[in-house]
Amino acid sequence: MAKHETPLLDQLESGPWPSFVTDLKRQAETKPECWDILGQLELSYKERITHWKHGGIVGVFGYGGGIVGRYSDLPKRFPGVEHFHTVRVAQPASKYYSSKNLRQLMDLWEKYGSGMTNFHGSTGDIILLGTRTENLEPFFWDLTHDMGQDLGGSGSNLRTPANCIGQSRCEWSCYDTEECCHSLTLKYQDEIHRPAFPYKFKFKFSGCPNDCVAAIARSDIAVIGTWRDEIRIDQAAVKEYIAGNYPSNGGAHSGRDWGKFSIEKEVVDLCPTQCMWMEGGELKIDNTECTRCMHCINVMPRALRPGVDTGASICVGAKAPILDGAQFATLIVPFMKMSADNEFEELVEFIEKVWDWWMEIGKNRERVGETMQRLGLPHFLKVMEIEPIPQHVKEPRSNPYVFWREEEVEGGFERNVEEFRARHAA
Amino acid sequence: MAKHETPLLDQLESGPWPSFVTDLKRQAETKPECWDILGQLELSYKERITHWKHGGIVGVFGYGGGIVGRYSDLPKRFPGVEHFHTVRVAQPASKYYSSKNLRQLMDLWEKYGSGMTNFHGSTGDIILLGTRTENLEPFFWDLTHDMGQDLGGSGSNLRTPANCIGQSRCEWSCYDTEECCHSLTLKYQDEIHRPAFPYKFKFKFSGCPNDCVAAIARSDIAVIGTWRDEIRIDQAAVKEYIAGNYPSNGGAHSGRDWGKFSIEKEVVDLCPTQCMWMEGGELKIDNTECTRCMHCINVMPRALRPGVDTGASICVGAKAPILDGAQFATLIVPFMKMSADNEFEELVEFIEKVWDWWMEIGKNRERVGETMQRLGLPHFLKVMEIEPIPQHVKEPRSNPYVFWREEEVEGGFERNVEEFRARHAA
Amino acid sequence: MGYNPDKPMEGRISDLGPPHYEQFFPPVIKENKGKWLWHEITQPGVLMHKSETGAEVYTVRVGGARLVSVEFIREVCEIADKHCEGFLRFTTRNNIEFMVDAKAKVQPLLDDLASRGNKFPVGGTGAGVTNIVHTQGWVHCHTPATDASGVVKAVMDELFDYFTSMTLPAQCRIALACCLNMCGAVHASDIAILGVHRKPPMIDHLRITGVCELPLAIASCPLGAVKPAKATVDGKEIKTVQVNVERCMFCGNCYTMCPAMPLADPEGDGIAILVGGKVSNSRSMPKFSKLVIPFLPNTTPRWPETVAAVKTILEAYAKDAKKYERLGEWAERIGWEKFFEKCNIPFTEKSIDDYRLAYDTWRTSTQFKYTSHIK
Amino acid sequence: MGYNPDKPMEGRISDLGPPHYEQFFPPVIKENKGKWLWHEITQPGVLMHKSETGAEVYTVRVGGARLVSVEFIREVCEIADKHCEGFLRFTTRNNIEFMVDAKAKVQPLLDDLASRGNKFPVGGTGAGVTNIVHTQGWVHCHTPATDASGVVKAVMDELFDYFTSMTLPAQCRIALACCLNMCGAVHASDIAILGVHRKPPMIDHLRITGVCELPLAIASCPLGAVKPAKATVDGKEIKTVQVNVERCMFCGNCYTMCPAMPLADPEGDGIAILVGGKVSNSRSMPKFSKLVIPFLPNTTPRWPETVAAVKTILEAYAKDAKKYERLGEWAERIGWEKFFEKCNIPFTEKSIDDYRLAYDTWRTSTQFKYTSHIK
Ligand code: SRM
Ligand code: SRM
Ligand code: SRM
Ligand code: SRM
Ligand code: SF4
Ligand code: SF4
Ligand code: SF4
Ligand code: SF4
Ligand code: SF4
Ligand code: SF4
Ligand code: SF4
Ligand code: SF4
Repeated sequence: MAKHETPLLDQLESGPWPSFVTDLKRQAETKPECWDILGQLELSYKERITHWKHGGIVGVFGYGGGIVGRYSDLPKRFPGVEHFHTVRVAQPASKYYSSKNLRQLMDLWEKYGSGMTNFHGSTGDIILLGTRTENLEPFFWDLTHDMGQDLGGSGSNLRTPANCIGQSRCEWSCYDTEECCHSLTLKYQDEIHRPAFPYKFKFKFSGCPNDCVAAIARSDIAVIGTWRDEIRIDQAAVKEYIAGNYPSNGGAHSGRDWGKFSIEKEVVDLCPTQCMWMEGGELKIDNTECTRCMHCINVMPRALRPGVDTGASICVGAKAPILDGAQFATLIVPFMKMSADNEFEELVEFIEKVWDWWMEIGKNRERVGETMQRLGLPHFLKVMEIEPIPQHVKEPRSNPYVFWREEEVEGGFERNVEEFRARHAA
Repeated sequence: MAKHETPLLDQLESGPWPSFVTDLKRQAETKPECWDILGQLELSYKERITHWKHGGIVGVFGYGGGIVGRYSDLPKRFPGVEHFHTVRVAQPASKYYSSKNLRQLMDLWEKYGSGMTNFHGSTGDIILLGTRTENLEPFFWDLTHDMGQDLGGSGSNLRTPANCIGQSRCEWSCYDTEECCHSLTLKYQDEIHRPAFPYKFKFKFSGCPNDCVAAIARSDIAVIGTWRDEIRIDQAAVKEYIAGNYPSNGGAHSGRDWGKFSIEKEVVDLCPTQCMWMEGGELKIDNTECTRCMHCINVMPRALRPGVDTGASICVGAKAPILDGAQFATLIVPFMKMSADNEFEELVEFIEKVWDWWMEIGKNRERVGETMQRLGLPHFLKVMEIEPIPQHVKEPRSNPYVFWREEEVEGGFERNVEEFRARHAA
Repeated sequence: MGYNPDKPMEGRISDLGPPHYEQFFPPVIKENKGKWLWHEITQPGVLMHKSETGAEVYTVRVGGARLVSVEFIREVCEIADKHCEGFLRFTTRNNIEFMVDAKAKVQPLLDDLASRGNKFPVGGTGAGVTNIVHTQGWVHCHTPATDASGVVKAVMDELFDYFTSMTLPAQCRIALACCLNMCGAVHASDIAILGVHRKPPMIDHLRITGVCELPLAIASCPLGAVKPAKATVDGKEIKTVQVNVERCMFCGNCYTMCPAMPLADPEGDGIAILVGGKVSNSRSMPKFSKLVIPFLPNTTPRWPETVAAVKTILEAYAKDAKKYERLGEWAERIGWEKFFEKCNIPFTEKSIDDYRLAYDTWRTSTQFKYTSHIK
Repeated sequence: MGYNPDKPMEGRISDLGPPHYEQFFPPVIKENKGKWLWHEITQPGVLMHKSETGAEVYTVRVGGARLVSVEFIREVCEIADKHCEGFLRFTTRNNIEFMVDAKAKVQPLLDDLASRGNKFPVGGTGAGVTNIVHTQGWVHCHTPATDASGVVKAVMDELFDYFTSMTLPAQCRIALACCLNMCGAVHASDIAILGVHRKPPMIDHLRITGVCELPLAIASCPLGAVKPAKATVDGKEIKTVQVNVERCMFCGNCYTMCPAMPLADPEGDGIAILVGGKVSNSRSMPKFSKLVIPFLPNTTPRWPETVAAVKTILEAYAKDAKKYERLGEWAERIGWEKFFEKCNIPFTEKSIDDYRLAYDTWRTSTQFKYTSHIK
């Protein structure tokens, strides 16, 4: 039976999209504290304001992250959510699960938590939503001992890395995003659990420039698959597309009649570098001009495939707008080979070099992209011992305000003004 | 006979391009002070450094501009250029001259000056290069009394306005740039001659978006012709172009064999808005999508012409890079009717509104474009009583950092924290 | 056994990391990893991937609330057990994917899903609207300017047909963040729903001493609007801060640093709409979302103004854009002045940047289109 | 009469402004103003404009030094008298235009011009190189980092064939400014030659007291590199300034405000090359020039390094660009990485922006082309 009236929330039970209100109510039948979630939320709907207090530091011994403290600002009225901490459980790469594993986790959460979850949090963790301080250690004990699982990140540390589905179910993945994400996540458990950074730090791994995990928008280091040889073309399949036997874009547009497929209009003309053309019924690509944007491959997945000399582009510094405006990650290493055989050695070296610098020089609550902005891209490249190349920029600078170092200028900076005046009367 | 050896400058006498050195030497025959120009310049070539002193304030009574003071830093060695002030003489609109007028001016300059000139200075003035302080008043007397001419601007004032040739010899001019430039120059003589601004201020007038006087790059107020009806099409002439009977781009490309003219490739495909197409042998334009970039008109001057409901776009705030980087002028009034009949009333009102604001609020040595940047475009529009429209920007803001004024927000900014705490425990 | 509070460190295990992904692969995935050749969306919500071994995997994508219960996950497990050998996955946008290794197994799965009411809508593939990536809102966070799950529910109810079909010019990615921290990729979404505050923080002088490090609070403000100040509390002068409300743009960063500076307010808070962002490098480079509607009120429980705005934009785009054109690519092609006109959105000064890199967005050209904005 | 120094204000005339333009119109211009229908470049340097009255005006464009003598202008007047009813004009880029009202009058004019040695080169129209817009340099200014007229002469000697022909993909506008003040439109030119200093200002403590207002000098520095300081002059402590050389980017603005801070230097000064700017709104919006070569020395008298750099860029462009494509449009189409490769210009960190709006120029995408830069 309903513990609180929820006339406003009840209106969210209708409509075709699944209703979290209905789900909460069902859960409330076995977990009565869910009534207080509903009750407090109903009040927020009425008053149009949150009823959660500001933060609160809670956690498990030895970890500085993985739990976000939360308390109701009306604990008397909603005792079920007086404490309402979230637990971030590190998700497996690509978020595959067995029902066995999930059931076990759900049993734990039924025991120790509110019974509500997020599948998944925006960073990628499994979010277990709402528990009391005294439940944290017991839950953590069971999670580690019974399930062999662990918390994810929060605070000024490495956040739980995430990846696109990659080679496990995508034909375009230029490296093994799962293995890379998993092995680095294991390697950096200490960085994930014990805050030692100026601020948060995120890795995300996409298998190709389509970037299905939005790495370039959301990660301090984005590893995005690419290749450096030629797009593979199956000319027979090209003909099938032209004939209309294969659906364009893998059928992604089949809900509407867009007219007959035109390879000219839909592929050649939309290539951003204009490096494709038809010749004798065959599709030609000048791969030296291609920027591997994926468009043509996306449109004709049965005819075109990324090359075979694959690896990744490494981009650095994405973040949300706080403070100076959002940043996408900037291309720093255009191409890096990615191999599990050498444990992603080159990437590891790169990451640690970034950290060494940022940990030394980054200000409190300064994302690495902001540190880069503060000190300038040339400075960052120098620190990274990377030669500046035009690929680092969209365009060269348009102001003439170049810094020269003293050793670059013949004769240095020291001059004698009296000598000068001897030759130039004031 | 040469007063100084000039072995370095002599090397600039060869080659097909006219030599200023040869010219200077010829002038030196009748104006010996030119030897000192050559001599000092030769020394600069040898030492790779200028030999002019920093500035120096000189002028004619009652004017605060029009003359730039200059002294040699080796006056003993080059007495002919000990004083070497330049005089800026306001040029006539479009820089047409009669030989009579020019000769008279040259006679004056032979009498009072070095005999060297610039036709013209970068702003547009006639630059008379090099004279002594004591010559300034006599020269100015003769200039005004004998020639009825006047100095241009320098210093923190309105600079001599300039215009493209406009309707006097160009088929595309959407308003009378000469009349507009001339009449505003006369109207603002006081502003040109007596510094009362925070910094320099420039007007330039181009008849169409080709902007042959580079107004958008160089003027605090750029007035650039445009139209708001339809591009006039002569379909017969279109056919002539297609047939190859008229040269593309008015013959501008005739030095090279670019192959047969293709209206598709050279016009339709290059239209930045893609608003042109061929239909039944006729060229069609969707004028509502056209941004009047001029490309198609440039390529087919005999077939296409600007519309007949013409006027100008008013852009504000261009400047060179000192201090914060260069600025192009920003579109503020997309379309303004321009008419000599009402003495460009609307433009005059606009200009004076800008000045009123900038003179009040601009910092010392702050160009109006910089003031706009400092206070923000929304602020500037408000001051100008111009409704913000999407045409003012290339794109909407991508950060969420919106300023709201108290009166815009229901209930205002004042709140009672105790009341808040009563509802939300801390 | 279990946790022993008296000996908290005894037998403690830590730093295990996530379980190895491979143990959760359905067999057909395990066998064909790295061998996939091509894919096809056989119907909305159903993908088929073909391997070079000849194997096929059919994926059925199911949308839903991200805020889900233990009971719900158990039901998901039940479906996976019944149809998918006990495996499933979640996408990067919080959809569930059930995979089967033969075409014949698809329909029974679909039928089963359909039989469970509206809990398991199939769709979210191709040129349509997929799940809205979103955040906590009033369900968990302390800084939201709006709710998350409720707004998402209201919007998805209205856009439901776009979830279950593929009729748009391209994929349209909608995201919601409940405050300017923008947890998620709101800053790079085709359509972004963003919770915004509009009142400057209050200062709770009574608490500030205990809970804030004043220098951090002062330093937190990107516009230097937070200044040191003094106040009298219980007759004693204390050090505190004050806010220059003229310079505040309501980012909430001071509140993040200092709990004694709350800024949420029923009237002040609401939603801004940003559009035209994208993440992929396909055709054009990644783009930021741009602010086109500065404020819509928090009209609970169904946010009709927000729902209508999103729908209007989506439909103007659907009608006008070319095949493959993302929303931002469309707006740039037609020009933003036409975007406002076609979407019937009033243009306000709030859409004109006046923050740090503002000049770059000013129109420094005579190129523009005539629209109804020009009188 | 004339000026009487004893009574300077007597009979003084002022504020006359420029003479009215119309009195200087050649008759055919006067009669056809506002009636022109179309034009054609009949040969390099010769334009024909056709009026709706049927009238034609032929314009012969002549290049040359902008730094010209009284004698030279008199010669120009002589030509105008002989062929053009005593009228002529100058273009916005310092070319001279002689106009005649009939085709038959063109050749005699051309012949006359040709007969005068190299003083009156005809050209500068259409898809070629026209006159270089430039500034004072060592001939008149106090802040230059290079000469103007000499560099221009050297470059134009080398590019002469491009002045007298129309073989480029589009017009190519070259400009020179002798310091960062950029008098002219160097910041928006296809190819810009820019004088740059590379040594921080010296401080002339001996003079600073008399000639500088210290607060203005300090405020003038955009990077706050100028700081108050003390020095001892003739045993007396005076107030002066010092420069933090680490933060100086050699803009010279402090010297503009304070003559006691000279920065010119034979080794320090030289030339930077910027490319890809444009002013017109044709096809693309106006574009700023971009810095591609940070420094070339002042090798007087003919600046061979600068001449070679300009020519190499121009010829790479001429070879590779499409018809109508301005240099900057070409570079953007092929990508800047290809620009550096095709022009054989070594890329340096100096081309990477680290000033105020720098972030906007970083490449935030995986889209790039492989060039020799990638090892
Ligand atoms: C739970 C989660 C939202 C969700 O509903 O999914 C979340 C929730 C919070 N985020 Fe976040 N962020 C979450 C993913 C993100 C992301 C997305 C991502 O990681 O891919 C971003 C944008 C990317 C980025 O990092 O820039 C993000 C950008 C922020 C920011 C702004 C950071 C910036 O540099 O601009 C803050 C503000 C801060 O750190 O003070 C923030 C702060 C917060 C805090 C801790 C609130 C605060 O002011 O301290 C939120 C706690 C909410 C709560 O009580 O539940 N959160 N946050 C996400 C983490 C779940 C997970 O672990 O999977
Ligand atoms: C003579 C002329 C160059 C030329 O050879 O043609 C010139 C010469 C000087 N300019 Fe200029 N400027 C000249 C046109 C320009 C232009 C072009 C224009 O007006 O279209 C510009 C760029 C447009 C603009 O205004 O931004 C220009 C931007 C500057 C600046 C940078 C202003 C800025 O806001 O960034 C300065 C520095 C200053 O004002 O302190 C400057 C300063 C100077 C000074 C006064 C030097 C100084 O530091 O005080 C130069 C005096 C040189 C001398 O002794 O002969 N000059 N100056 C041009 C004026 C001739 C004329 O009246 O026709
Ligand atoms: C399952 C998933 C990866 C995962 O690890 O979970 C995935 C899977 C696929 N993506 Fe994606 N993408 C997934 C999130 C994304 C994201 C990230 C996001 O939206 O937050 C992006 C970037 C979005 C953006 O640009 O703003 C993304 C941009 C693409 C693109 C680029 C489209 C474009 O034109 O910009 C393609 C190619 C295409 O669709 O033509 C693509 C193509 C694909 C393909 C066809 C790849 C393949 O061959 O298997 C997959 C099926 C597409 C479909 O659903 O129509 N995927 N894809 C994600 C499904 C999310 C969902 O539940 O809806
Ligand atoms: C005479 C002059 C105006 C004046 O008042 O003096 C002029 C005259 C013409 N311009 Fe211009 N332009 C003149 C400076 C400019 C400038 C300013 C500058 O260079 O400093 C520009 C902007 C340059 C830029 O964009 O960087 C300019 C951009 C154009 C364009 C746009 C070309 C483009 O594709 O971007 C055209 C159209 C065309 O050429 O197709 C044009 C076209 C024309 C036409 C064809 C107009 C006409 O119908 O008569 C004239 C002959 C062009 C020719 O020479 O080939 N004019 N023109 C100027 C001659 C300068 C010179 O001596 O060389
Ligand atoms: S990012 Fe590329 S490899 Fe990864 S799932 Fe998307 S399309 Fe496939
Ligand atoms: S991947 Fe992109 S750039 Fe390369 S050929 Fe295909 S469409 Fe063109
Ligand atoms: S700006 Fe336009 S009107 Fe003026 S001369 Fe150039 S092309 Fe003609
Ligand atoms: S003026 Fe420009 S935008 Fe308009 S139709 Fe012609 S080419 Fe297209
Ligand atoms: S977006 Fe803001 S309010 Fe929403 S979860 Fe993130 S931090 Fe909290
Ligand atoms: S909300 Fe943001 S802008 Fe306003 S005072 Fe706080 S930190 Fe400063
Ligand atoms: S560019 Fe610099 S050095 Fe050259 S004239 Fe202008 S102010 Fe003088
Ligand atoms: S040259 Fe420019 S940057 Fe250097 S000290 Fe002077 S004003 Fe500052």
